Amino acid sequence: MDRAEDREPLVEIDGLQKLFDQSQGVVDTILGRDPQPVRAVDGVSLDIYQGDIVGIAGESGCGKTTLGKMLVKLHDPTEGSIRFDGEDITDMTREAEREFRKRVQMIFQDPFESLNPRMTVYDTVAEPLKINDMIESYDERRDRVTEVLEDVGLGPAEVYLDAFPDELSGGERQRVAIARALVVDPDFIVCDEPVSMLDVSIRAGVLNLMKELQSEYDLTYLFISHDLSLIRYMCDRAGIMYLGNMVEQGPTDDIIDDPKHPYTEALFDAVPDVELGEERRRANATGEVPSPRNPPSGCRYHPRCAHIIPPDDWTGSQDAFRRAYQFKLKVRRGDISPESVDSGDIETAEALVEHGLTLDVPEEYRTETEVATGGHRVDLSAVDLPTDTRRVLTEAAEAVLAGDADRAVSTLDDALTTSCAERQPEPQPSGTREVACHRYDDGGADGLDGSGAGLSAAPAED
Amino acid sequence: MATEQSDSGQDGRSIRRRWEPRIERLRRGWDRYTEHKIGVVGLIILIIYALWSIAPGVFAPHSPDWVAYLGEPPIKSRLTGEQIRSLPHPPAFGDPFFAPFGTNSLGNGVLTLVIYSAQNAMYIGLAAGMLSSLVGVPLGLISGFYGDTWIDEAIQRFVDIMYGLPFLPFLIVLVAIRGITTTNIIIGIAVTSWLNNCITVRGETLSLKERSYVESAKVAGASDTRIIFRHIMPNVLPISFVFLAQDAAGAVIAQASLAYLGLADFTANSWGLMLENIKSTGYVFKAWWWLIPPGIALMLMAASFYFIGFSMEDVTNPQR
Amino acid sequence: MTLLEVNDLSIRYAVDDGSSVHATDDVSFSVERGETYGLVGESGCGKTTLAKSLVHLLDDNGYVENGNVWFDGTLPQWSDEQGDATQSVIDDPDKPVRADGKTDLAALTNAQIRDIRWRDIAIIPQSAMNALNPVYKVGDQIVEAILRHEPETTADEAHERARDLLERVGIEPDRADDYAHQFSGGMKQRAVIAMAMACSPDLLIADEPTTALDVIIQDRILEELEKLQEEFGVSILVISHDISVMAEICDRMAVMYGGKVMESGPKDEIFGETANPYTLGLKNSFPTITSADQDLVSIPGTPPTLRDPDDGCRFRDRCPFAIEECHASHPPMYDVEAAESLGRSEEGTDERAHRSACYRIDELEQLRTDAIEESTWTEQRIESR
Amino acid sequence: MTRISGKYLAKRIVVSYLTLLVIMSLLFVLLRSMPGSFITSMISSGMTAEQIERIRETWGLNEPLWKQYVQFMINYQTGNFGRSPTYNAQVWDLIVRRMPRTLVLFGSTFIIGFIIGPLVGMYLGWWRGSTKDKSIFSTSLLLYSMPSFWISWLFIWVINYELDWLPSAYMFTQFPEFEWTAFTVMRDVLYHIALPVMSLTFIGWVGSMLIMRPTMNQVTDEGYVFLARAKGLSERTVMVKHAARNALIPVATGAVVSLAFLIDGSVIIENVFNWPGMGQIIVSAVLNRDFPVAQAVFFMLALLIVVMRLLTDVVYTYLDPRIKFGEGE
Repeated sequence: MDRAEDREPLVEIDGLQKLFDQSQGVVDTILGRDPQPVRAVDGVSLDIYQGDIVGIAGESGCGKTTLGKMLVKLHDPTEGSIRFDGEDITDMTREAEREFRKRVQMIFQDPFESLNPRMTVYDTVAEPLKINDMIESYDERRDRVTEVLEDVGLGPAEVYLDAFPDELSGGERQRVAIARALVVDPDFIVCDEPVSMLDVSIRAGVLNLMKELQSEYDLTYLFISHDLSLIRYMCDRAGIMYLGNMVEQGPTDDIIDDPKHPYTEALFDAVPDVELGEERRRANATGEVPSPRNPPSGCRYHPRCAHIIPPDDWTGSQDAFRRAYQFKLKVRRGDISPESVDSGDIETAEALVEHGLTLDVPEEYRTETEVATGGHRVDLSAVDLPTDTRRVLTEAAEAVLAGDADRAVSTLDDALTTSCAERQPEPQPSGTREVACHRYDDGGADGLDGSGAGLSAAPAED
Repeated sequence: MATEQSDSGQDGRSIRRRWEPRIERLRRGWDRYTEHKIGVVGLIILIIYALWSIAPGVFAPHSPDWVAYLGEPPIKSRLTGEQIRSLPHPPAFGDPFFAPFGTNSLGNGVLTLVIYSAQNAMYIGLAAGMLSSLVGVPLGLISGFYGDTWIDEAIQRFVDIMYGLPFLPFLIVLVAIRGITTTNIIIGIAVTSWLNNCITVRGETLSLKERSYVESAKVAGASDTRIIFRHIMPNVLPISFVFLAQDAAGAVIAQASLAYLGLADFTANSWGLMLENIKSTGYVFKAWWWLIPPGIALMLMAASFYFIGFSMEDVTNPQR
Repeated sequence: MTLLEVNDLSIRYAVDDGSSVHATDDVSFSVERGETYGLVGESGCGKTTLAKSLVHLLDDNGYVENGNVWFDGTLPQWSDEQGDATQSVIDDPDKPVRADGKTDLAALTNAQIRDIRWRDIAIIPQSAMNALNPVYKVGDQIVEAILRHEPETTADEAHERARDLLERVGIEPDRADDYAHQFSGGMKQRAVIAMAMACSPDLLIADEPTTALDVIIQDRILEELEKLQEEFGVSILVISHDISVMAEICDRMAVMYGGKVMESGPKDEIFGETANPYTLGLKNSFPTITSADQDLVSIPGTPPTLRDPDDGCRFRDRCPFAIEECHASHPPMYDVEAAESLGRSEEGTDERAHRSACYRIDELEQLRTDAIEESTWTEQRIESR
Repeated sequence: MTRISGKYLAKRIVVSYLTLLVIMSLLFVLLRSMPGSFITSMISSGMTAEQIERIRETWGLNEPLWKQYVQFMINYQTGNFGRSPTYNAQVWDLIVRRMPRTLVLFGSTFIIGFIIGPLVGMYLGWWRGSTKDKSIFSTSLLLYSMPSFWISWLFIWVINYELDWLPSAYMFTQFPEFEWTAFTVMRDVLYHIALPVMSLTFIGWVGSMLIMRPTMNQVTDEGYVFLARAKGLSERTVMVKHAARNALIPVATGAVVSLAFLIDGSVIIENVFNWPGMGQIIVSAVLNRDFPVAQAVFFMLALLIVVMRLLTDVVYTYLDPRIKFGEGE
């Protein structure tokens, strides 16, 4: 926030939303079925300052690529605005758009797909010049292309000019793609996973080249990647996305050294590292990313979150609430059925509760019984559940056994509520960054370690 | 476009430089094509037929008006009853006349007719193939590029309706309406054969337009026309050539089928007409020398188109 | 005890023009029982080919040129009740079984190797996400594997076991009746792992087991593999390009480049006392998330094509330390221990020890110091272009 | 267990119905734009103008074309196909008699063709590039290039004319010396149908083979085929159970294309073998401008195609569990 005073942002994104709804195909059109849109990007705000490299990280399907494509007008936003250099790019005159196209470029993920196989390197790199009527004569154009190719490390350019993409290696292709983006001398480049298809030993060269070019061409980058170590290497600032939302953004080093959002924390914990080796802590998150067609209510991350907030009157531990809440989700998904447990010596409803209270997390976060039974059962005494909650869970388990799943769901819905599921958290400033998590609603005092079970207080370790 | 013109105004050196890599590429494509034996065989057959079409007189032993016993026109005498009874005459090599594939019931040389008919089949095959590509490829391109819009929907519904029509009977109606001429037969065949072409091109376009090089062109500011013609069409054309070859083969066979049903252009020599004649004169099982050659000729021409088509499919297959 | 011993294995791919691609050249390594062994390298280095060749799953044009794959286990019809090779089989000169009971997999026929596949050596393929057949239920696909190798099992028992296996990798057993498209990416991967364990194999080959997965799921799958190893005592041969994944799960590993093993040995020694220019370069170019300020340096040039390669060191064109000798022949595996303590080049005979293929192993300290300098690598570039 | 919901089926039927309506309208216009009319054949030179006028009136030809069209569409909704001027019979009766004969001929070639084609395609695709593949593939293309009537003639010539094994015309023995029982009739039909079916399937199977071969070749690269091998299954099991089963899916969609080929073939074959089906009369009906018959036969063939396409959807969902038409289950 402190930087806003000295510089105007180059790109201002405000409340950006993109829904894809036409992907359902003809069959559904015939059926007249209401399309259930994919909420690819949902309410993202971000400022990008001149000369920065801003990283966007997140798992596949989080909307990072869609966000990038909206910035270069490949997709039009459903809602919200993007201002480039003060001008709204969603509503531009033809002339303004021409100007915009010269200033903003994109580098794509797969260098094997981003170059037209039937165009030579010269044709590919010169195309933006031709389209935008930038250089009239063929010879001058060829000189310009040669110059840019040499800038991206493809020298002597004569060797490459007449080559077709299939004669080049992956690294060379990606350099051609960079040259194509640079040839119009743009101000802002969106890089969508530019090195993910390249071999490790080649990668560093391309990354370093991008850094060099940044100062040489006075560029601003938006760097999209799923690889957090690359984000750390490349970016000054970073944003973490989850299911179309920006959950945390700020200076890269701050975010990585001290993640504030539970998702960011899990994400960084999950990255294996040469230095840490086997000592690394695993990610404390349950399940997988749900479908963006039907995202969870409130905070998108709450069903997987290790730090889900219990109601104010909750008397048990936070961990117990998380387990109880997972029980509710499992019942709702229909993952718990009478067949889930063997009808053994213990009462079946109780066995079902014991099964339902387990957490699908790495072993270091599990209770002893869970570890011993391979995550099949948890010892009720190890979970600090309030008695009435325990009764509700048993009731619900009985309903499940009776085959009345609806009753079970409604019983649990009434008893287990969390602010995380009710309201979508707004991004809150917290120190140098913004975090969208209810734990920081009151100015960030709470934090992950603030209440009950903190991020390191895993029950197994207690 | 203005820039394109200023380019051509420059010395030929730059133009040559720009085309060199493409020529080199074609040459490599040719090398890959010749790896397929059937492709080469198909090409050789087609070249022979092409020569027959251009200069049938050089290859045929007689002119099509030649009559057994009487020789080349102008014909002054008439056949004797005995001579007529000997027609259709089996292959003869000099005694009483030279007709290596024998004659038909009118005394015309079968080999001569086979050679003179190549032109008609070649014309029908290539014209119908091209015509159906000319209809199918643009419609498929448009349909695919504007996929999931009303344009696509309309074209696809139309294709659906056309698929509901039985081809051959429909073809008969079309030819019957416009009169039985070679041109109308070609038009009729093209009208019914562009469907597969259209559907395949559409599918290909749908997948090509998702490629990031198309998106990259959009980012650079390219117009729809530029994207279609510069980025999508060149990558679709190889497949449409494959279809052109297949449609050409289909057309040659369809012409023969029409002829069999009595819808042949009687003014032009064609293999279909020869077969129609053998049927109508009732010699189908009595004159094998008359029955077999036109059928084989027809089969080889259709097959050569198929051979070329399928070999090209392999060459253009990006996976290889 | 050694489970797998690969000796001088060379694999070729025949190319149309008569030449051949040397996918691997005289590769030797061994895997102990219960350990995780890693093969790390960039695309085209031969690591996947190597793994596939162990159970004869090469593409049609691939073949084993020479070498042995000694595996501690043998065909069902050659073994006694304990699963060891019978004496008569060992004595039979026509059967590729040697005195210690190990069988040379490379010498088995296609029909014979099918009995080894999955029962003794299971493989999780690179595209594990697409490895489930979309038209059959996931459970049935596991059952298929069980019934293939244990025909005496009844269908019901096999189904029961399939559900058990799924549960063990964290999938609700009811999901056995689902099709693959109803599974999420992580679940598909788990299902394939469950399938791999169906016949309790001795060796599990995991080819890029986490490459297509998101990082949180990758984390869980890595844990799953570790747990399985503890539970079943299975040896795992992991193949990956991702050094950090390797650093986490392997006990020992081999770094491959251009079809050759460049460096092999215990993981900690490879990362801690790196002894090969290629590994040094690789480490230089790999970003880590823990360090804030790092300067990545790439290795100049591109990997060799391996089509009829010459005799020289495969890495020499990209190596800043290349000397005259490197052009003449590919270096043998030197013992790093000896080089470090005695400063001497001595060929290493113990496959388990830390070894490196570099002629300049005797100048190890110098190499390490120079390799850290960016200029060492960048100045090389001008020369190689 | 099929995954087609009733709602989807209903929609598909409505769409098919509309398609049929458009086809019929199109044909109505096309048929009537053919020069000439069937009454030319009824008019003899001695007729008076009134007589001719009366004939025109009986056949409803005096009405303006749009009225004829409306009447025609209404009639079709009620199943009234009209009366044939050339056969002088109710078209409906004609169709009811001939439709089953066509179906028998067409159905048996379709089934046999769709067994042989994918089977051969499976082998060729699996061994793609081998000498066997190359020789069988080019041979089958040669077959595919033969005009169906010509190959029928060759068959008749050898099997009927020279060897006299099988009859070359009609569906039944014309003057039977045996008693008419269900068994003898069936045997007799089989005896007569053998040659036409043989001729048509001889070339007809190639169509489905051409679809199967490349898709089979594609699935050999799939992960599940690799895994099936890795599981130790025999090559045969891998090929049939894992590869071919998946490669069949696109063949079901491609069936529609070969369908058209087979219908064309049946029309020709019926004419060659004097098979008293619909294909035999459609050509003469068009040439004689017998609109009611032509319309009706076109309608039935179009209906056949539409129904077959619906069936393909069902087969498709059966083959591919990923496909769900409508909100089934």
